Amino acid sequence: MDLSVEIGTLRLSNPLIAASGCYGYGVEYADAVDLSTLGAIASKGLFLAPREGHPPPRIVETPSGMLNAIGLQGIGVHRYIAEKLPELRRLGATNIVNICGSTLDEYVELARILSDAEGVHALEINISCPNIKEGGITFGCSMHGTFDVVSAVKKVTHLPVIPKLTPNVTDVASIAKAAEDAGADAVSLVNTFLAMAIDVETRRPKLSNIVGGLSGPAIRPIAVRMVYECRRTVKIPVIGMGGIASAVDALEFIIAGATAVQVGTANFVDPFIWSKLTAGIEDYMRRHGVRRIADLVGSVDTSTREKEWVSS
Amino acid sequence: MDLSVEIGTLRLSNPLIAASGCYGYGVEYADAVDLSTLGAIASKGLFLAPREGHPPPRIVETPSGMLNAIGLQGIGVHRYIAEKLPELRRLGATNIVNICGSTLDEYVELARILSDAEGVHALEINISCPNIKEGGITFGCSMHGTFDVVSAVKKVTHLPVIPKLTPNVTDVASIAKAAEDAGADAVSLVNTFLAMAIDVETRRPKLSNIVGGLSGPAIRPIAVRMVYECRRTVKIPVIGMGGIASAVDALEFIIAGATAVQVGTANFVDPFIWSKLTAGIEDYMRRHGVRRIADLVGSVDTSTREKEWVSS
Amino acid sequence: MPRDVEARVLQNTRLSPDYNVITLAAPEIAAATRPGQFVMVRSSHGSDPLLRRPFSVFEIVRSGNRIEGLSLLSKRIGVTTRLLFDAVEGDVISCLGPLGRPFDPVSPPSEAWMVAGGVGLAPFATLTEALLERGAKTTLFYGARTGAELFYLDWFASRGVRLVLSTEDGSKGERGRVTLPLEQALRETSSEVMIYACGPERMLEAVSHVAGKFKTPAQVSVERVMGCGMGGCYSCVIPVREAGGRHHYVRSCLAGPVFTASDLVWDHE
Amino acid sequence: MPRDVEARVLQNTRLSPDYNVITLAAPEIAAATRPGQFVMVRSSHGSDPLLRRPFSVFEIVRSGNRIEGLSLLSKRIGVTTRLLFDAVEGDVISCLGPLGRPFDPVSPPSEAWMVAGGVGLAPFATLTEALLERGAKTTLFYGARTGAELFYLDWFASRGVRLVLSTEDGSKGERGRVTLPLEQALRETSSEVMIYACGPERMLEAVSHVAGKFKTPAQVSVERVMGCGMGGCYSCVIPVREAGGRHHYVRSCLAGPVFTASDLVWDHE
Ligand SMILES: Cc1cc2nc3c(=O)[nH]c(=O)nc-3n(C[C@H](O)[C@H](O)[C@H](O)COP(=O)(O)OP(=O)(O)OC[C@H]3O[C@@H](n4cnc5c(N)ncnc54)[C@H](O)[C@@H]3O)c2cc1C
Ligand SMILES: Cc1cc2nc3c(=O)[nH]c(=O)nc-3n(C[C@H](O)[C@H](O)[C@H](O)COP(=O)(O)OP(=O)(O)OC[C@H]3O[C@@H](n4cnc5c(N)ncnc54)[C@H](O)[C@@H]3O)c2cc1C
Ligand SMILES: Cc1cc2nc3c(=O)[nH]c(=O)nc-3n(C[C@H](O)[C@H](O)[C@H](O)COP(=O)(O)O)c2cc1C
Ligand SMILES: Cc1cc2nc3c(=O)[nH]c(=O)nc-3n(C[C@H](O)[C@H](O)[C@H](O)COP(=O)(O)O)c2cc1C
Ligand code: FES
Ligand code: FES
Repeated sequence: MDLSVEIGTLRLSNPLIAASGCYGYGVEYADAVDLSTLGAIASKGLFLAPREGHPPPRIVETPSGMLNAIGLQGIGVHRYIAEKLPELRRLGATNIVNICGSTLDEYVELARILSDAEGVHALEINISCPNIKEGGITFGCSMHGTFDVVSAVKKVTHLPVIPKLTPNVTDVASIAKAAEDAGADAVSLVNTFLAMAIDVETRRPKLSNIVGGLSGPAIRPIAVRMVYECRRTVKIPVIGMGGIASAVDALEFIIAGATAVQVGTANFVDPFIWSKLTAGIEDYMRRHGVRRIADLVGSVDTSTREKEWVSS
Repeated sequence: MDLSVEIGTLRLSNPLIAASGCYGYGVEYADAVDLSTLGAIASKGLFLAPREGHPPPRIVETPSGMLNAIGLQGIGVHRYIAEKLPELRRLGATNIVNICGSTLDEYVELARILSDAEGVHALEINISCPNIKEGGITFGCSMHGTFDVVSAVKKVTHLPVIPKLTPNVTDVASIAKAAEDAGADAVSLVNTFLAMAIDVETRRPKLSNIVGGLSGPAIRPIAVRMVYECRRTVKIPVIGMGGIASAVDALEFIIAGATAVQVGTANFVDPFIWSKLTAGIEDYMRRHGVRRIADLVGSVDTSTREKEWVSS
Repeated sequence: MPRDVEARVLQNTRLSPDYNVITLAAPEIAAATRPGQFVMVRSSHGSDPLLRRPFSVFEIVRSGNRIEGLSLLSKRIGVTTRLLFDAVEGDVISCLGPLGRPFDPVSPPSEAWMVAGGVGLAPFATLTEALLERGAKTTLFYGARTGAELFYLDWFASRGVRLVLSTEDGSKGERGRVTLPLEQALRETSSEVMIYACGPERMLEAVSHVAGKFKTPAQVSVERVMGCGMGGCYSCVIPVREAGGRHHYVRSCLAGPVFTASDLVWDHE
Repeated sequence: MPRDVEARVLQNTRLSPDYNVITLAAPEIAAATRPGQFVMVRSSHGSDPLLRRPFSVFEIVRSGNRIEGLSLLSKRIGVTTRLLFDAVEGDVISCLGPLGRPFDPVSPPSEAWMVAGGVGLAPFATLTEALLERGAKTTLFYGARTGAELFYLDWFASRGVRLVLSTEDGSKGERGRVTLPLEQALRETSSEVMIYACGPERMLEAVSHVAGKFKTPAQVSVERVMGCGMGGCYSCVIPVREAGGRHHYVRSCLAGPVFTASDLVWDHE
């Protein structure tokens, strides 16, 4: 059975990627998981400089989901390269670095720096974080902003460029198209849904940042729909995520059109999920006689629903 | 304690409204619930003509939510007036009729017909149903479309006009503003999120219509955020909904900015929810010394989060 | 008027690795239930699973003359049926009912022929009791995958119900589908017969076809996905014939689950 | 290396209407646990509740010499603690651990003074055993709302732990906060002392303040909302002092939950 997939020039041994911000810098899990068995690790979102992020409370649980407003606490790109990458290389991890900027120039600068670093395999352009005021989502919410960031980054890097799209838009497929037109090697989606929870006893928001991003199983049906729409609109690979918590969920995204999938929130619940996902996908492929996982991508059959009697 | 609220010229005895499409025509529940105790009943979405709707399967459960693609099966406005309204009047229900059109003219025609019918208290303009191809959501996804429908309907009716907004947009507050500018008496939100589920064993969509609308507790945090945004943008009342399943949930929407709330999916789970919601809200008001529920509307305190130490 | 009862589990008997009979302390609902009606149950604290699920009332459970509750015959196929299977005495299960249009029990001289496929046996215990009260002669055509999945045979036999069994693997009764012995019996009988059927939709379709062929009236209980069970959601629709050769969707939770077979339009027409 | 164990409930003892001690068959985790470490538990099938919750390991449960599992002391405040309270023998609870930075037990001549507020008692059973092995003289300052919520007093007493009790309502021990007797004792002692504290953050802040005043070292175990317990989510951060008078956020699941008190920056500074 062949689980490998291709994202631009990057070949992943399997389609399972740890989602950005949900796996620390990867090294945190090295004790529990052989990081080289993951398709890839999307790093925590990195700015040029270190950031403190938002005061706690930073997360709150909601029905089948969670809100987060971490605020991109991070060590900055230089310490990432100096302190984390060497260990990730040693552990054999495939590294997709998730980059965040407040301005277009910052994205370009980050791309430049990371392109020279050994062990970086792709760049995920975070133009979709709902938790910071500057930059980010303001690019990701428009076709122009998306086009501009992607084309600027493409000019300075040989690495595969993967803009990460926000679901907080009217037409995500048109944003994916803008990314493709700008030369993106793939798109990844969805980032979190802008959301809010209020403590009725105190009448205050439950998050210090007032609003945060919703992730987890709750959002899965919306994310699957968006992946399906993007797959029908662009030719570049789509990396799907949003609430994946089992092999069946991962397969649902793949069948909807995702070439690879990311797992975020479910990793918090089960850090050992990766081998279960692999086993479940392999079992499915065996049962259905699927030799290459790539053959499943976008295989959803919308034409042949068994026809019920239709109104005359 | 005063639970009454005002939506334009309409005074509701309490802020609890049965959401459209989730309470049949109301009469289905007359055996179980005294309909006059509800703040109002939003009717199932009505077109001019009867409609068959989509073939089953029409619903599928998802984590803490459900997808539906009923396709607005309905008896049409004339049979509604002839067969349902008389009984609703007899039962003392307050009726908000939810209207759907494929063209602007259809909305106008519906508004005209219903304005002459005895026992109709307000019109909810459904420009947000994700389950039909024509009309509906194509108006609701743009400021212009929303403005046009609302102003056209306002011209032909004396009834309070409440456009129901879709959450499948980048900026729901700007749509609410367009509705206000067009003369809307209130806005209601959210309708369902466009979503999808695939059966991986058959690789076919689980709904006959391929896509459907996500409702239920899963979407609540997104809906609360949208109500909060609209409340800060428009002066007309906001009617909030999306996943309300308890008095605490209803209060969360009210505190976020909803003058009234609707309950949809939770009614399927518990048709006797109404008295529990009322009891819970009354208990809260007693404990917090709130005399008028109207005083709670939009009372969320975003300024005074207890300050944690903040990064220097 | 339906009631919602937080019902304590009085007993849970596993009949096989997939089937169980669970007894719920909901006497108010049990007392009001007519044969073929159903309840909507939910056994959970959080909101996953979210919706209730429909189950036929299997038995009205009595202790002496007092009604103690009702039982459900459940086949484990997913999340809620797993919860019902795993439930232990003392657990609480939320139970809403009785709901839906019941069977219409015949009286002599008409005979009652019940046709059950698998867990479709569920509504026939209460129907049997109603038929016995009327003194009707009753037969149960009961088919399952295999002999080990034919349950409550003694229960029906002890009440004088004639049993005609069939299994797909031939391990008990006739080999093959339950409609085969039904068709044969219809061919041979000279009595007036009312057919009652419950089981997979393909089986109901076949039963309706056979009944039509022999011009025998049939009442079938259909299983559609139900979001609310009370007419609120329009998820449970099934196409029925209209005058003028047209069809339209009706809600099977209100107009059914029991329908006159000849009113329904089947998938394969 | 942390493990994830689907642990069977061996016993569940309710201590009060809100407190219970639940014993879980997770011997692999128990054997590896050091005092002050925690596990992330989850007791549910569906995805609501979704996230695990952190609990200190209370006791290492042995049968003779064999480690059978671990127990948790839980106070019912929400959905997961309610599940733990209601759990019955045979239920399965998913248990991930051991996690976090443990207490550093002192050896004589230093004395160990443990300060517990309410359910903050939890890490001190295992710490007591580690201290006893080292022969350290131990005292437990234990405060609760009311006398009925002071648990396991015999357990500690029988192991030679000196008990200093306080309750807010004065129903047992001294009336008032646990920091009052602590401060008095510090004033009177001439021994070298290490303070260990666990309880509400306001209490930890007060303990740190008192410890600082008497220049006594203190280790405090903090409770922050934790999404993962393994360093993945950055939800559990707490501000610590940096050289140069600056502060920064560290993850309390990795750098803690046990911190040197003087490293932390408190809300009210
Ligand atoms: C009026 C009525 C009476 C019923 N009486 C009984 C009864 O007495 N005993 C009994 O065991 N069952 C009965 N059923 C069927 C029962 O409702 C389903 O088995 C139940 O809803 C499954 O719930 P679940 O959570 O276990 O499965 P889910 O986890 O919801 O579903 C598991 C899988 O089964 C499929 N599925 C769900 N519902 C059905 C269905 N109705 N038919 C076919 N596939 C389905 C789903 O699509 C999914 O693939 C009845 C149904 C109706 C409408
Ligand atoms: C390292 C560590 C060790 C712990 N050890 C124990 C222990 O041994 N025994 C024990 O009973 N508890 C312990 N706790 C606290 C325990 O994790 C919480 O009580 C638990 O998460 C509550 O979960 P719930 O699902 O019952 O409540 P939820 O339903 O999640 O929350 C109910 C309410 O409590 C609030 N809340 C949630 N968590 C906390 C918290 N940590 N502090 C204050 N308020 C909170 C929520 O905001 C909400 O308002 C520990 C916490 C940490 C971080
Ligand atoms: C705590 C947390 C932190 C996150 N941080 C980032 C981030 O730094 N960069 C980013 O692109 N996405 C971030 N995300 C979004 C996830 O990568 C993912 O897109 C989203 O959570 C949906 O997937 P899930 O439902 O599997 O979690 C974060 C999500 C969570 C829950
Ligand atoms: C089965 C179903 C049918 C619905 N039909 C309509 C409709 O006809 N018109 C409409 O405006 N909204 C319709 N809705 C949307 C609801 O009124 C409501 O906006 C949405 O479900 C969110 O609320 P909830 O989470 O409480 O269900 C429908 C929702 C469901 C679940
Ligand atoms: S199940 Fe909701 S209308 Fe029938
Ligand atoms: S709990 Fe997730 S990083 Fe600490």
